[in-house]
Amino acid sequence: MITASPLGRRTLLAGAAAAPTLMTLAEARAQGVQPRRGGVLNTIITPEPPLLVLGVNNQGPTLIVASKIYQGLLSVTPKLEPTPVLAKSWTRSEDGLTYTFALEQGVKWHDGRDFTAEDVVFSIMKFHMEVNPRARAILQRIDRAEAPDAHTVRFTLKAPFEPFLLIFDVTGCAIVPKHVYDGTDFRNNPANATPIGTGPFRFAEWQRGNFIRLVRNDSYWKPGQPYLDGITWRIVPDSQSRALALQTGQVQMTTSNDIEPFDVPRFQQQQNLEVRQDGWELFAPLSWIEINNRLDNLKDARFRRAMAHAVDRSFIAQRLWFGVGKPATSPIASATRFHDPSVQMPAFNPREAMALLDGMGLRPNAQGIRASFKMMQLPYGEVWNRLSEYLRQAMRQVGLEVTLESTDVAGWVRRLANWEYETTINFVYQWGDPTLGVERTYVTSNIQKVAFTNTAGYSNPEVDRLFEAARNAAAAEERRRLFSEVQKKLVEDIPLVWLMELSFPTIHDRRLRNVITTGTGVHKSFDDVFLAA
Amino acid sequence: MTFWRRFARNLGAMAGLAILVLVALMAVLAPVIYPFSPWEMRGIPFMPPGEGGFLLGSDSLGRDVAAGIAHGALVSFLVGGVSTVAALVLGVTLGAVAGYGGGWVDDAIMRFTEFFQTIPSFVLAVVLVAIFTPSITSIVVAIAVVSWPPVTRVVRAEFLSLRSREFVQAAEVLGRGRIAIMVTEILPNALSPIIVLASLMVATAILLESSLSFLGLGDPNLMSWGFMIGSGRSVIRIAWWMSVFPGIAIFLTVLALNLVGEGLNDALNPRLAGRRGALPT
Amino acid sequence: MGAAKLLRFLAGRSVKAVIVVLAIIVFQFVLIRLAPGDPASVIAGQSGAADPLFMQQLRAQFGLDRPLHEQLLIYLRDMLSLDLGFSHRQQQPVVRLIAERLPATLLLTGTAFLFAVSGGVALGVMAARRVGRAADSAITVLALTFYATPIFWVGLLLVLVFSVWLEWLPSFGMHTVGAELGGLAYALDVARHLILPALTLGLFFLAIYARLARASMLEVADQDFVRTARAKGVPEGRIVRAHVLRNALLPVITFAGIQAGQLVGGSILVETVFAWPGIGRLAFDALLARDYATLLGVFFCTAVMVVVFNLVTDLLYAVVDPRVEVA
Amino acid sequence: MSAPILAVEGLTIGLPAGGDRANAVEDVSLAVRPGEIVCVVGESGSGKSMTAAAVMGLLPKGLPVRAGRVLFEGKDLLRLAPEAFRALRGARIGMVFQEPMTALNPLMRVGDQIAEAFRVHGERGDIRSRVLALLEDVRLPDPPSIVDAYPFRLSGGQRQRVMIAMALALGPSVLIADEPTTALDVTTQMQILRLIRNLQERRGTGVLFITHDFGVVAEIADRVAVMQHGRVVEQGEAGRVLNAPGHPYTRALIAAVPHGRARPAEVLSPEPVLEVRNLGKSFRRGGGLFRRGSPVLAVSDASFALAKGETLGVVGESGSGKSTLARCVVRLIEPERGEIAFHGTDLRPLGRAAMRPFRARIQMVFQDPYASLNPRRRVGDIIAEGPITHGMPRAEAVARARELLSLVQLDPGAMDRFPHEFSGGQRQRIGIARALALEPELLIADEPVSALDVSVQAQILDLLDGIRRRLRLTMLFITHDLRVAAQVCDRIAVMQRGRIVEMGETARVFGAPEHPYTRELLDAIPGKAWTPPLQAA
Repeated sequence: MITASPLGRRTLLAGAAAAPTLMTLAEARAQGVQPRRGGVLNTIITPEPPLLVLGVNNQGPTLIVASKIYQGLLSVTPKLEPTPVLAKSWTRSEDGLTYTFALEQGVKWHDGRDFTAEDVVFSIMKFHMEVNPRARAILQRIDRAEAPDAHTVRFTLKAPFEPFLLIFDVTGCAIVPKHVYDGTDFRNNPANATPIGTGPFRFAEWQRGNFIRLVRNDSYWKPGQPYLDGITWRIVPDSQSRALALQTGQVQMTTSNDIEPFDVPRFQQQQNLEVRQDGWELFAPLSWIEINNRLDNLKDARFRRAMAHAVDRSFIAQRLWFGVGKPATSPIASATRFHDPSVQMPAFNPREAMALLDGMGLRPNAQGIRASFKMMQLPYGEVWNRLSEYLRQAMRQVGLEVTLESTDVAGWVRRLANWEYETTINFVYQWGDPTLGVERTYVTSNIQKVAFTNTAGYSNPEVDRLFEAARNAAAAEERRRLFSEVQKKLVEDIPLVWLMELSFPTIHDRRLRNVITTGTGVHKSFDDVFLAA
Repeated sequence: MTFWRRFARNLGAMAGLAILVLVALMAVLAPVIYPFSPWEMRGIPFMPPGEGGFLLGSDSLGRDVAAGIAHGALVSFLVGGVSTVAALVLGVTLGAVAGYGGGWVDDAIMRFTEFFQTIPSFVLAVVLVAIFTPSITSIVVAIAVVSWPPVTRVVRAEFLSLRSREFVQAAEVLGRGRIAIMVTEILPNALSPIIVLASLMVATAILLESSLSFLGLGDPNLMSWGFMIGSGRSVIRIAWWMSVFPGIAIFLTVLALNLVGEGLNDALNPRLAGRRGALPT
Repeated sequence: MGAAKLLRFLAGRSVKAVIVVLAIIVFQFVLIRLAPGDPASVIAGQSGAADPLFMQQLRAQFGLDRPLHEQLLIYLRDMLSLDLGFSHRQQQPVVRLIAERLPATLLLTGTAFLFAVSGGVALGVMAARRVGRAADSAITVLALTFYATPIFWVGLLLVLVFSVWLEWLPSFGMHTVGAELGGLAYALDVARHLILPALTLGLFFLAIYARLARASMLEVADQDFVRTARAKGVPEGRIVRAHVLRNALLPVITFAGIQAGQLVGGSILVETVFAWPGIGRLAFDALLARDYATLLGVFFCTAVMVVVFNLVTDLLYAVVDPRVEVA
Repeated sequence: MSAPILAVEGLTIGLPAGGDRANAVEDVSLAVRPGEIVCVVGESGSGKSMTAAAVMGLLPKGLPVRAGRVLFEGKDLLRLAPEAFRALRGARIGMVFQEPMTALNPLMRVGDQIAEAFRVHGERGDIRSRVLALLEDVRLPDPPSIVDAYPFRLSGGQRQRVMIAMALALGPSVLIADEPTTALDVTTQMQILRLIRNLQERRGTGVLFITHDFGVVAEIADRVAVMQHGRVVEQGEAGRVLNAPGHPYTRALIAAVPHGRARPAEVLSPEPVLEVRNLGKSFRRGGGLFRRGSPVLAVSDASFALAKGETLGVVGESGSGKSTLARCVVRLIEPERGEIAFHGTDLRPLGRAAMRPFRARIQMVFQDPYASLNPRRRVGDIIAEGPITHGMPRAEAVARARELLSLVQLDPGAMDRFPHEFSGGQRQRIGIARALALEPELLIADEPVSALDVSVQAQILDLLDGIRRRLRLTMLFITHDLRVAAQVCDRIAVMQRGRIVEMGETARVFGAPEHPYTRELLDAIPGKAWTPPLQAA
C-alpha cells in the first residue's frame, strides 16, 4: 500500500446520506446561537498542495484551501440550484442563448484594486480557457462575452446549454484578477506564490511541509464577515498522526482524505465531534470497475453482467468504507441532477452470475475456473488495495480468476490512457449534471487515448443519440426524460460495473457552526462559519 | 573431524537448522493445514488472536493471519533463493574473471562493482521495482542486481590469493587451459566462503523483499510477510497482531539463516574456527 | 602525513569522486526515465481531468518534449551552477527543497551511525574479552537478533510499545505539530522525536559493528605481536588497550566506509515509518510522482555523501595505519 | 660448573584428546647455567618449542602442564601466581620468537615498543637514551632514525635485532630464543648468531636456544639436548654429542645433514639443452591511480647454459631473483628481455598455444608441500592431469600414474586418497610424480626440500638423484642452502640482487670462490667448521 496516498485525486464527494441540516443565519439566531466573531480555525490538508491558484492547479487540496481566497460568480445549494456569490442576480434569455449577470458593487481585490466585469470576462474567456481543461470543455460553447458596464457581464452561447450555470462555482471557474494575470505566462507567473482573490480570507504565510495560514480579509464585501480571525491548515503526512491530532483537539476540523475510513467509527462515538458525510453533492464521485470493452469475454454484456452480479456492494460499503458513502445503483449518482431511482443495476447474486457464465459456455475447469482476467490496482491508498483484493475473492466465488497488477499513479494513468489494461478501478466526478460529468465516459465521440474519457471503448449509437439530445435540450423536464432513458440503456448494456457513490467524512468540533451549508461542502468560502462559545 | 560433526558442535547452528526445517515444513504443509488461499475472507475483520477461530487473529478483510504466514513462507524462500542464485552466478563469474584475469580486466570490473556499491542498494532496488512494476520477477531481479557486488569482492579476493598458490602454478606449467584452471583448480577451493556468503545473502534477500512489500512494492498476487506487515501498519493501534506475527516469522527465518551461515563458516574452514585463541581477558 | 602528500591525495581522490558522482547521475537520469508514465500523467491523474492540449502543455513546461540526451545535457550544465532544476510537485527549486530536508536525514543517519559504531564496537570488545563466557553469548545473540529483524518492523514495534502503549515518546514527525518552540525547547522536542527513529536505524548497524568488532578483536588476539607483548611482561589490560584494540579497529573503519550508502538506503524505511521529513522519504515520494528533478537531486546528494564518507574513512585509515601509502 | 639459573625437572605437558600421542612433552629435564648456551634440537613436532613456551608461561589454553617443575631464581615458575610471573617476564627472563616480520606491533613505533618493556616494569627516568643505547648494543645502523620508525620500514634481520634488544632491555638472567634465525637469510642468520653469542658473553646471560638446524647447534651451542616425540633422547656437551652421537635417533639426524662435500660433475653430453641469454625482468612497486611505481629489477642480464644430464644449482639469498629466474624459464612469469633457447627454439615470444608442446618437455617441482597439491582433488587425478591435458587417454594416464607412484616409493593405494592424508615428505613425492608424468627432459626444482625436516630432506634428495640418473634428466636446482646445493649440483651459479655474480664447477666454487659475495655466503654457513661423521652404509 502506498503509505501517504497522494491525496484522493480530486476531492471526493459523499452522496447526501443524511438530509443536510441547513443552518441558515436566521435559524442560528433563532436557536439563540449568536454568530461569535473571532478565533482561528486549525485544520489539516493532505497532501500539501503544489500551489494555490485555482485553474492553474485543480487538485483536491488546492480546491479546499483556495476556495477561501477566490470566489466564483455563483455557488450551488445541496439540491444543485445556483445561489448568488459575486453575481448578485442573473437572467437567461428566452431562447436560452444569452446569460446576463449583475455583479456585486464595491468588491475589492485583496491588493485593494476594484473588482470589475473586465476581471470576469478575462477569467472566463482567457484564463480558464487556457489552463483549466475541465472548464474549457464547457466555455468553448460561449460565442461572445461582453462587459457593457463595470458591473454587468453578458455571455451569448452558440447553442442553448441548460446546465451552463453549474460551471460558475469557485471550484469550476474562480474569478482571478485581470491586472495580475493579463498578458503573462499564467503557469509561471511569480504572483502564483501570493494568490490574490476577492474572498473572505487573505493569503498570509506558507511554510512548506509545515502549515498554510490565511487571515481575515478586513475589506471583505459582506459586512461584518468573516467571523473567523483566520484559518491554518497543518501538513501531517502520517495518517495515524492526523487521527491523533483530531482526537486531542490540536485541530478542530478534518476533511477529504485526512481520516482513513477505518478510523471514522471511532470518531462517531466522540461526543465533542460531529461527523458529516454531506457537502459533496456538486462533485458526486462514482467509483466503478472499468472494463476494456475491446477484449474477449469483456466485450460481451453477459460477462459484464455476471461480474456485476458477483459483487456485494453493501459489503464494500460496510467493510471497506465503514458506512462512509453508499452502494451505487445507476451510472448517474443519486446526488446528481436527473438521477432516476427506479433504475437498478444487477443486484448481488452469485448464482445468477454463474448461470450467465454457463449460458456463455464458460464451464468451470478442474480448479473451478471458468475464465480469468487481469485487474490493475488503483494506486490511491490502502482502501483501494483492499477493494481490489475483495473483488478478486468475489470474482473467484463465481469461477472468475483475477490476477492483480500493481502500479503507481504515473504508471496507472499512462496504461489507462493507452487502453493497456483489461480491467481496473476508477472513479470520476459528475459535477452536478450528467452532461458535465457523465456523458464523457460513455459517448463514442469521446473514445480517446487520454485519461478520464471513454477509455473503456464502449460504443452504442442509441446512447450517443440520447446524450446528444439531452445536451442540447433547453427544458429541464425534457432532459430528465432523456436521462432516464439513458440510465435504463446503460444498465442494460452495463459497460462498467458501478460500485460506490463515494463520500468523504468532514469531522469537526461541535462548537464550529455553518460548516456544511452548500452543495460544495467544505469548498465554500467559510465567510459565515463561526466558533460558538 | 568430519564436516557434519564440526557443524553439529556449534549449538547456534543446530538451533538455526532446526528453525529452518520448521519453517520449510510450514511452507510445504501450508496447503494441508490451511487448504484455502490466504486471500480468502474467512470471518470478521480485526479479530484478536485466538478469537473467532483465528489462531493469530484476522486482518482488515477478515483474512486469517496464520494462513498468511504459512503461505508466505514459500514466497520468502522462493524470492530469497532465486535472487541469491542469480546474484551468485553473476558475482562469482565477475569475481573469478577479475581475480584470475588481473590487469585492466580486474580494474574495469572493480570500478564497475564500486560504482554499484556507491548507490545505496535499497534505493536502487526501489527504483528498479518501481520501473518494472512490482511483480515477483521484478523483485527477484532487483534484489539480484543489488546483491551481487559483495559476492564479486569476496570471490575476487579468494581468486587473487589462490591464483598465486603453487598448485595453480603447477596446473599452468602442465599447460592446462585458463578456464579449466579457474573451474577445476581454483573454484573448488573458493567454495567455502561462497557457501557461507550464500546463506547470509538469502537472509538479506528476505529482509529486502519484506521491505519492498512494506513500501507497497510487493507482488499483489502473493501474500508475503512484508505485505502483511505493510497492510497492518496503519491500523497498528487497533490490530497490532497483523504486523507483529509476520515480523516474528521474518525474524526467526533470517536469524536461522544467519546461525546456519555461522555454523557453515566454522565447519568449512576449521582453521579459523579452531583459532578461538584466548584473548587476554 | 605531510601536507603536500595530503593535498595530492585529496586532489587525486576528488577527481575520482567527481567522475563517480557524474557516472551515477547519468546512470540514474536514464534509469528513472524508464519508469512508465511521466510527471504530466501524475498531475492529470490527480486533477481528475485532462485533454491532449493539457498534457502537451505540461510536458512542454517540464521540458519533457525535448530528446532525452538534450535534457541530460541541460541537466548537467545546470548542475555545474548547482541549479538542480525545479520540482513541479513541491513548486520550488530542488536545491532549496533538499536544503530543507537534508538536515533531517543527516541528523537521523548521523546519530544512528555514531550510536551504531560506538555501541557496536564497545559491545564487540566486551564480547571478545569474555569470549565463550555468558556475556559473550548474550551479546552475540543480541547482535544476531537485531541483525535479523527487518528495520521497519523494529520501528513499528518501538512505536507500538513506546508511543501507543506507554505514550512516552512521540510516534511521528520531527517536532510537535503546532507547538511554536524556540531555541533549547525546540532542540529538546526534536531530540525526543529523534530517539525512536535513530534507535530503529541504529540497532541494525549496531549489530553489524558488534559482530565485526568481536571477530576482529579475536583475530588480532592471535597475532604474534600480542605474544611478544605478553613475553615482555605487559599486563593484559594494557595489551588490549595499546596493542589489540587499535589493530582491531582497521577492518571496522574500512567497513564503515563501504556501508555508508546502506545507511541512506535504510533511512527511506525509517523516514516512512516515523514520517521523518528527510530526503529518503522525499526521494520515495518523488519517485512515485515522477518528479525527476527532485529524485535526481536526492541521488546526487546521496552519491556525494557516500563518496565524501569513503574519503574520510580512507584518510582515517591512513592516519591509524602508517603502512598505508596515501597514494 | 656453577649452579644452573634455570632448571626444568620432569616437565610433562598434555595434548588435547585425539592427538597422535598422550603428551606433547614427556618428563623433560634440562638446565641452563649462567654464561652458557643450551641448544634444544629436534624435528617439527618434537615438543622443543612447547618446552620453551612452558618455561615462559605462554602455553596455549588447551595444553595443561601435567607434571614437573621449572626452577628459576629459587621459585617454581609453574606454581607462581600469574601477577608474580608477569613481573618476571621481560625483566628476569627475555624471549625472542621465530617470525620477525609479524612479531612487532605494526601500528607502534619501534622505540615505543622497546620503551614499553622498561615502563611496564616500573623503570622511570630517561628511558629514550636507554633505548638508544640498546639499539646501539644490538648493532642497528643509525639508532636515532630507527627509534622513531614504524616496523614495516625495517628488514627481517633488523626487526630480529629489535626483538633481541627488547628481550635483553632489563638485563634478564635467562634468554629463551625459539628458532630466532630460521626465517632469516644465511648471512643475516650468521650476524644474529654472532650477536647473541657476543651479548651472552658480555652479560653472562644463560640462553636456551631452540633450533632444528644442526649447523646452528655446531656454531653456537655449549650443551645440546636432542628431542624426539616429546622426550629428551640425548643430552650433553656440544662437541661430544655432535661428533660421537650416542642415541641412534641422534646418529640418524646427523647423518641426514647435507655434508656439503662437492659431488664429481657428471655431464652426459656437451650439447646444450637450455641456453638462457641476457634474461631481464622488473616488477612495478607502488604506483597509484596516476603514476607508475618505481621499477624493481628482479633479474637483470642473466645468462647460462645447461647441458644434457647436468644439474645446475642456482643459489642466493631471498630477493636475489633465483626463484624469478626459474619461473621465467618455465614461463610462469613473462621476462621483458632476453632469450630462453630450448634445443635452439626461443620460448620467450611464444604465445600460450605455441608454448603447449614445450610444456610437456619442461616440468617443475615446487617448495611448499602443503600448497603445491590441490586439496580438493585425489592424488591419482593430480598426477594423471598432465598426460590427460596433452591428449593421453584417461585409462592409460591412470595406469601411468600408478607406475609413477611406485617410482617415487609410494604405495599405489594412494591413488584415491586426498593430499591432506599425507605427510610433507610424501606430498613432495607426489609433486615429483606429477612432474615426471609427462616424461619431461628438463626438470626445474624450486627449493624442493627447504620446507622439510632434515631427515625427510635427505630421503627426497636421494630419490631425486636416483630418478635423475635413471631418466637421464637435466635439472635446474634452486636453493638458499649451499650445503644442499653442494651435495646435488654439478655446477653452481651464485645470484645477488638479480645478477649472476659467479658460476662454475661445484668443487671449484666451494673450494676457491672468486666473488666476495660468494665468500661471504660460504662463510655464513652455520657450523661449517664441523664435518658430520660419515655414517657407515
